[in-house]
Amino acid sequence: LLQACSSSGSAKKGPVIGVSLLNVSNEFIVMINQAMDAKAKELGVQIIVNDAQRSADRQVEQVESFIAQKVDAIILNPCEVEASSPAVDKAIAAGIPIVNVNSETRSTPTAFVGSRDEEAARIAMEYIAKRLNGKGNVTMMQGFMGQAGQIKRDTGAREVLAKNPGLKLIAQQTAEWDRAKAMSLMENWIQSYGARINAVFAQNDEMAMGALIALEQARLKDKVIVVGVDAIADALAAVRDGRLDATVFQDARGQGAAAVETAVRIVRKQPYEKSVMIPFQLVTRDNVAQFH
Amino acid sequence: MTKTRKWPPQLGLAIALAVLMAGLAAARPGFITLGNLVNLVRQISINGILAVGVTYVLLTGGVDLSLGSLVALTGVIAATFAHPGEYAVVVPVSAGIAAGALCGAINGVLVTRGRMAPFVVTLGMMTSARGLALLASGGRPVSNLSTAFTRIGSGDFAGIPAPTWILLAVAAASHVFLRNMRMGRHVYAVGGNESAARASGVHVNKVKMVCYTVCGAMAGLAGVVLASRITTGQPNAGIGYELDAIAAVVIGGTSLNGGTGGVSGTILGALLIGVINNGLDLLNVSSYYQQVIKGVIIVGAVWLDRSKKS
Amino acid sequence: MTKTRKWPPQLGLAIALAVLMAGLAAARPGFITLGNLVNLVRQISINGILAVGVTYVLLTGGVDLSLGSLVALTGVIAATFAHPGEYAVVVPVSAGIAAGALCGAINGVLVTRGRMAPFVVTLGMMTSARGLALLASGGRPVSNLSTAFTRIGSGDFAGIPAPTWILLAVAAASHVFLRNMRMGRHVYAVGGNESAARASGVHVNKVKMVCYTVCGAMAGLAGVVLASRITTGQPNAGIGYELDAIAAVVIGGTSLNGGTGGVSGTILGALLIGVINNGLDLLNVSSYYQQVIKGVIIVGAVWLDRSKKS
Amino acid sequence: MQPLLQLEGISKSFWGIRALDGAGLSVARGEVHALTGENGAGKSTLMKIVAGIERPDSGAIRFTGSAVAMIHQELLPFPEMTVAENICMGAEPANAFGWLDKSAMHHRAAELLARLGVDVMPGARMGDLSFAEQQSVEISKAVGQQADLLIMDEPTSALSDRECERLFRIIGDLKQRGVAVIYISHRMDEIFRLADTITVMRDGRPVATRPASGFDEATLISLMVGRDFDAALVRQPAQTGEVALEVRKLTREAKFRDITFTLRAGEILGLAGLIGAGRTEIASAIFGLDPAGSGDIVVRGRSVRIGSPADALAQGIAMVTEDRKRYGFVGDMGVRENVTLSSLRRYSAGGFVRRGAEDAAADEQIRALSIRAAGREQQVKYLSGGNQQKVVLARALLSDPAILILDEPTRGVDVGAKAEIYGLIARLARQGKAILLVSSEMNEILALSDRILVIREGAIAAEVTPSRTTPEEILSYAMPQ
Ligand SMILES: Nc1ncnc2c1ncn2[C@@H]1O[C@H](COP(=O)(O)OP(=O)(O)OP(=O)(O)O)[C@@H](O)[C@H]1O
Ligand SMILES: Nc1ncnc2c1ncn2[C@@H]1O[C@H](COP(=O)(O)OP(=O)(O)OP(=O)(O)O)[C@@H](O)[C@H]1O
Ligand SMILES: [Mg+2]
Ligand SMILES: [Mg+2]
Repeated sequence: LLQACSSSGSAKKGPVIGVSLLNVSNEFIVMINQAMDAKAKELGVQIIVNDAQRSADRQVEQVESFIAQKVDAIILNPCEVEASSPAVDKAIAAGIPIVNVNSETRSTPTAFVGSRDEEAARIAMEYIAKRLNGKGNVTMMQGFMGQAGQIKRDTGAREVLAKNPGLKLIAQQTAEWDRAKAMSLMENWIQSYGARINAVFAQNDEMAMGALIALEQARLKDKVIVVGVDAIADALAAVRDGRLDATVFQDARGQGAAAVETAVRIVRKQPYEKSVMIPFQLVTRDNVAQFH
Repeated sequence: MTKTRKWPPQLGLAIALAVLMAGLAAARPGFITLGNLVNLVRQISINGILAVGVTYVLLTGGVDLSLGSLVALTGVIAATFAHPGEYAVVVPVSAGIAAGALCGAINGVLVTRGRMAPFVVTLGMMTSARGLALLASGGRPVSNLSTAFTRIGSGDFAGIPAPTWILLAVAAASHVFLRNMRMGRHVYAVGGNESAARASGVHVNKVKMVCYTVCGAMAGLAGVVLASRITTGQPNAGIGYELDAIAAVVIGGTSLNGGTGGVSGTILGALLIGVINNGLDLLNVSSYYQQVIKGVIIVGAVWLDRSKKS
Repeated sequence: MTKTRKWPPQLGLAIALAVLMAGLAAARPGFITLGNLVNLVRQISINGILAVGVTYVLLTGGVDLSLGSLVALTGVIAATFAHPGEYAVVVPVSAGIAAGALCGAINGVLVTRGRMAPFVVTLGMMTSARGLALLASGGRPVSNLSTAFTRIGSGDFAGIPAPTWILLAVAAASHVFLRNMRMGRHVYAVGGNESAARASGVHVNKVKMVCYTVCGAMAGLAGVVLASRITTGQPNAGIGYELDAIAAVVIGGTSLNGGTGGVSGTILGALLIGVINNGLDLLNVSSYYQQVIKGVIIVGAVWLDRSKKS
Repeated sequence: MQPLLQLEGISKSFWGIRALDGAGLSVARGEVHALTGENGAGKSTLMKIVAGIERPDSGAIRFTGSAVAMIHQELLPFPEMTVAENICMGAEPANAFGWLDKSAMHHRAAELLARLGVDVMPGARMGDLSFAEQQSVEISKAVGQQADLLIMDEPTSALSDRECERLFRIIGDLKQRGVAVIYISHRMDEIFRLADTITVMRDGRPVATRPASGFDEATLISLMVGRDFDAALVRQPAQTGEVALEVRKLTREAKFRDITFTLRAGEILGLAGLIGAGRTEIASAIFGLDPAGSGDIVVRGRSVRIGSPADALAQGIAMVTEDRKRYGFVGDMGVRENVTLSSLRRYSAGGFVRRGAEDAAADEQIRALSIRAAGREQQVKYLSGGNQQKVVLARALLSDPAILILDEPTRGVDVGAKAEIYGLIARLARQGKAILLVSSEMNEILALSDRILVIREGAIAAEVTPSRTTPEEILSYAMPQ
C-alpha cells in the first residue's frame, strides 16, 4: 500500500522517477503502468505513480509536486496536448528530465516514447475503406469531446475519409469512451439508419464493444463492420471469436517499458533516443493470435 | 364546504413530455416505431432503477452521490461471480445487490448514528467505492460472463426488454410501498418535518436506514443489469450516473428538501431524459448542439410543470 | 439567562486538518517543506475560488452544478481574447469573468423569476454551457496565449503564487461582505428562513440574484486562472469541479439547507481536500487505495468536526 | 379625519377556497382595533394582505401612513442567527456603504428586550430559545420598527401574565404616540382591556364592528360563534385512581432540577410559571423529546427509560407540544395523514394502511374537534393557526394515551373551540386519563387543574390547590426571588 514508506526509510539506493498517468481506471493505461512497474523493478529504480484522473490541471500539480520532491526524472503520460504542456515546461525549467509517454504535448520534452493517435485512426479507417471497397456508409463514435485522443483520432479518420469520396460519414456522435453509452447510441442509430450502416468506427475499443453488442442483439452484426482502437483484452477476444472485425494494437507494455528505460538512461547519463516510436498494428482474425 | 384541490401533480410534466414526443415524431417518423419505443424503454431502465432508489433517499430530505460508484463496484462484484460454469446466475445477482445494500446501509449508519450531512457521507462513499471497484478488478474490466448472466440485460419477455421489466417491478413495488404502507408514510413524514415525525413516535433513524439501504440495493441491481447489458464488470462504469438519477427524480417533482413527490414523477423524469437523449441521437444533432439543447429542454420542461401548477 | 454558545464553529475541522498534516509530515518529511507548502496553496487555488463562489449560493439554500462547465466556457472565451499581440490582458480576464457572471445571472433569473429548483436550473446550465464551450472552441483547445495572460496562473508575488493571492483576495472580500455588510446578513436570512426574510422586508430575489451572479463570476475567474495555468482554453476542462467545490463548502460546515456557515470554513474545507490529494500523492499511495482512503478521511474529518460540537 | 387604514371589499381565495369574502375594515390613528372571530375566519389572511405578504384577488386598500409592522401568528424566526440579528433584520443599522454597525444592533436589541422585560441575551442564538422567548423577540422586533400601524396576530398566545402586562403597557405607549394597533386575539379579557374598537369576523368577512363599550362578553362570543354560548368554565374535581405517572428527582443541568411529583389516573395536574421557567423542558423530558440527564420516570408502577417520543408513546404517554410548527405537524401532509401519524399501526394490517379505516378516523376527528379544513386531504400548512392546533390535539388524542401531556393546548384556539377542548379535557380526565397540563393562561390552569405545581427557575416552588388560591398567589411563587 504505502510503497514509499518502506523504501524511504532505508537509504536511497536507485534514482527516483515520478510518473503522472492520464487515468488508471483506463485499461490501456493500467497496462502501461504494469509494464513500468516491472521495468523499474528490473532496473532497480523507484517510481512514484500519480493518477491525474484525466485532469490536465491535476497533472500540472503532480509535476509541481515531483519538482518540489526533487525526483531524478519525470515520466508524463499527458492528458492534453496543450494543457499538459506547462508540466513539461516546469520540469525542464527545474532541470529535471521529463519523458512523455504514449502521447505528445506541444512543449518538447527531453524524450518521447509512444505513437501518434492519428495513425491509429488512419489504420482503422483504411481497413474499413478496404473492406467496403471504398464505398459505403460509415458512422463514427467519438471519444469525450475536446480531449486530445478524440481530436487526434477524429483528424486521422477524416484524412482517410477525405481520400475516399465513396465513403459517406452518415452519423457521428460522442459516446464519451463509455461502453454503455456506446450501446445506447448504436441502438439509436440502428433505429435511424438500420441496415444502411455499413461500418462503425469507434475511437476506442470500449465503444466498439458497446456497438458490437448492440448490433448483435439487433441481429445486424453480419451486415456491419465494427472497428475499434487499443486492442484491450475484451476486444482481442472478440476479434479472435470473429465478432469484432478489427482493432488497432497499441503496444502498452512496450511503451511503458521503453519510457522507464529511457528515463533511467537519461538519469544515468547514458545515450538515449530522443524519440522512440512504437508503431501501431492492425489486428484482425488473421493475426490476432500473436497479440495474446 | 369547499373542494379539495386535485390537480394531478405531474400533469405539466406529462404534457411537456407528450409535446416533446409529438415534435420528435413529426420531425422523425422513425421515432414512434415499435422498435424505437422498445429501445427507449430499454435505455431508461438503468437510470430508472437508480432514480427509483434515490427517490427514497430524496424523500427523507437526504441525497446519495455514491450511486454511480456503487454501480461500478456492484457490477464488478457481480461479474466476478458470473463467469461461465462457476455459479448459478442467482449468485452474482444476489452478490451485487447485497454489496449495494451493504454500502447503502453504511451510508445510512453514518447519516443517522454519525449525524453527518448525507452529502458528505455519500461523497465519501462515492470516492471510496470507486477505489474499491478498481481494487476488486485490478483496474481492468471483468469480462467473460455466462450467457445466463448476460441475458438479464439483453433478454426480453413479451416483447419488452428484461431491464424494463425489472424497472417496472421495482417502480410498482416502490410506489405501493411509499403510498400504501405504514413505513412509506413514515418516509414522507421524516422528509416533511423530521422533528414532528420524531415527536409523533416515528423511528426516524430506522426509516432513514431503510431508505439508504434500499437505495444502495437498487444501485446494486442497476450495477448487475448494467454489467449484464455491457457483458463486463467495468470499474469505471457509472461515472455521473448519480446526477442523472437525481435529475430524473427532481424533474419528476420530488423536492430536494424531502417530503413531497414520488415514484410516478420519477418515472416521468427518467422518461423525459431518455426521450431527449434518444430523440437528439435520432435527429443526429451534432454533439455540441445536443448538449446545449438538452439543457434548455430540461429547464423548459420543468418550467412548464411549475407554471401549470400555480 | 441563556448563555451564548461560543465554540468556534470549525475548531473540529481545524484539529482534523492539523492532525492530518502532522501525520503526513511524520510519514514524509518532504511534505512540510516550503516548496511543497507553496505547491499546496497553489493547488487549492482554483477549487478554493470556486468554493468561495458557491458558498454564496449554498448559504441561500440553493446549489450550483454548473461551475465545472462554466470554468470550461469562460476559459475558452478568455483564451479566445488572449492570443499574443491582440488585446491587453485585461480584456480576456474581464471577458471570462463577465461571461461567468452572465451565466450566473441567468441561473439567478430562472431560480427567482422562474421559481424553479436550483438543482434543475443549474443542471440545465451545466449541460448547455458545456455545449457552448465546445461550440465556441470548435471542440478543440484554444491555445497560443500571450505570456501576459499565462503569467496569471504561473506567476508569483512575494513567494506566493498569483492564483493563491487571487484566492486570498476573493476569500477575504467575501468574508467581510458576508459577515459585516447588510447584504451579507440578508444572504444568511434568505437561507435561514426565506419567508421570514421576505416578511422582514429583505429583497429575497435581489439577494439570490446577487449570489448566483457572484458565483458565476467566481467561476469565470477560476476559468481564467485555469486557462492561464494550463496555457489553453480547454472545452472539456473542469469536469466534476462543481462537486469538489461544493464538497469543500459542506465539509467546511456550511449547510446545504442554507443559513449557516461561511467562507472561513470553506477555506478549511478546500485545504483539507488539497492536503489529502497532495499528501496521498506524496506518499505514493496507489491510486486505487488513494480513492478509498480519501473517502474515509473526508468522512472522518467531518465526523470529528461534528462530534466536537455536540 | 381620514382613517389610517381603509379596506374595502377584499376577497381572497386559495385554489377555490374562499378565505376572504369582501372584507372591509377601517382603522384610525392611535386606535387599538381588536379583531376576533372563529378559527379560519380569515383574520390572519386579511392582515397578511395589509402587510403586503399576500395579494388580494380583489378589493381596495388605502393606507395613509408610512409603514406597517406585523407580529405573525406563526413565528418567523431566523433560528441560526442571534437575537439581535433577528430583531434588526431588514432594518439593520449600517453606514452608507452597507457596513453594519454591530454594537448599535446589540444595543437596540437589548433596549427593546428590556422594554418588554424579557430576560434574553441579544447574543443568544434564536434557535436555542423556547417558543415563548422567540415570541417575545418577535414582538420586540415589530415594536422597534417605528411603524404607524402595528399588527399583532395573537402575540400573547404563549406569554404568561407578567409578559402580557408589559406588552399591554407598551401598546398603551404606542397609542399615545399615535400608532394604530390591530390586535388579534381569542382572549376576551385582553380584548376588553385593550380595544377601542372591536371587529368580529366570520366566514371571511366582518360581521360586526363597534366601539368596545358596545359589546359585552356574551354578545361578542355569540357573534363569533354564531349562536348563544356559555363560555363559563366549571369543572367538578374528578375521582382519581391509581398513580399513573411518577417523576422522581428529574434533573437536567441548567434547565430544571429535582422535579418530583405524582400524577394519578383521572387527575389533571397543572404546571404554572413564567416563561422560561422550564415547564416545557420538564414536559419534553418526560415525553422523551429531550431526555433528562438524571432522575426516574415511573409509569404505572414500573420504572421506565424514555429515550424518545416513540418510547413514550409505547408507554401510553402522548404530548401536545407548545411549538406546533416545529414538533406538531408535517405541513406538506394532509389532515388525515397528520391525525393518524402516531397511531397508524391501528389503521394498518400487515404493514399496509387501511385507507377506509383511516379516512373514517380522520373524518371523526375533524368532526369532533370541528377542524375547519377543505376536507381531510387539505395540507395542514394551509390551515389557519387554530385549526392546526386542533390537528395536533387530534393526533395526540387518537393515540389513546393513558397519560396526556398538554403544553399550551389551546394556543390560538377560538373561544368556541376552546370551550369544547376544555370539555374534552375534563371528559378525558373523567374517563381515567392522567393529564399534565402546562399553560400560561391563568384562567385555564385554574379552571381545569386539580392541583397546580408552580415552577420557578427550574424547580418546584410550591404546590397549590385551585380552589384555595388566587392568581396573585401563584404569581408570587412564580416570580424569581
Ligand atoms: N396559503 C393558504 N393556502 C390555502 N388556504 C389558506 C392559506 N392561508 C389561509 N388559508 C385558508 O384561509 C382560511 C382563513 O385562514 P386564516 O389563517 O386567515 O384564519 P384566522 O382567522 O387567522 O384563524 P385562526 O384564528 O385560527 O388563526 C382558512 O380556511 C385557511 O385554511
Ligand atoms: N430547544 C431549546 N434549546 C435550548 N434551550 C432551550 C430550548 N428550549 C428552551 N430552552 C431554554 O430552556 C429554558 C426553559 O424553557 P421552557 O420552554 O422549558 O420554559 P417554560 O417554563 O415552558 O416556559 P415557556 O414554555 O412559556 O417558554 C429557557 O431558558 C429556554 O431558553
Ligand atoms: Mg390566524
Ligand atoms: Mg412552555
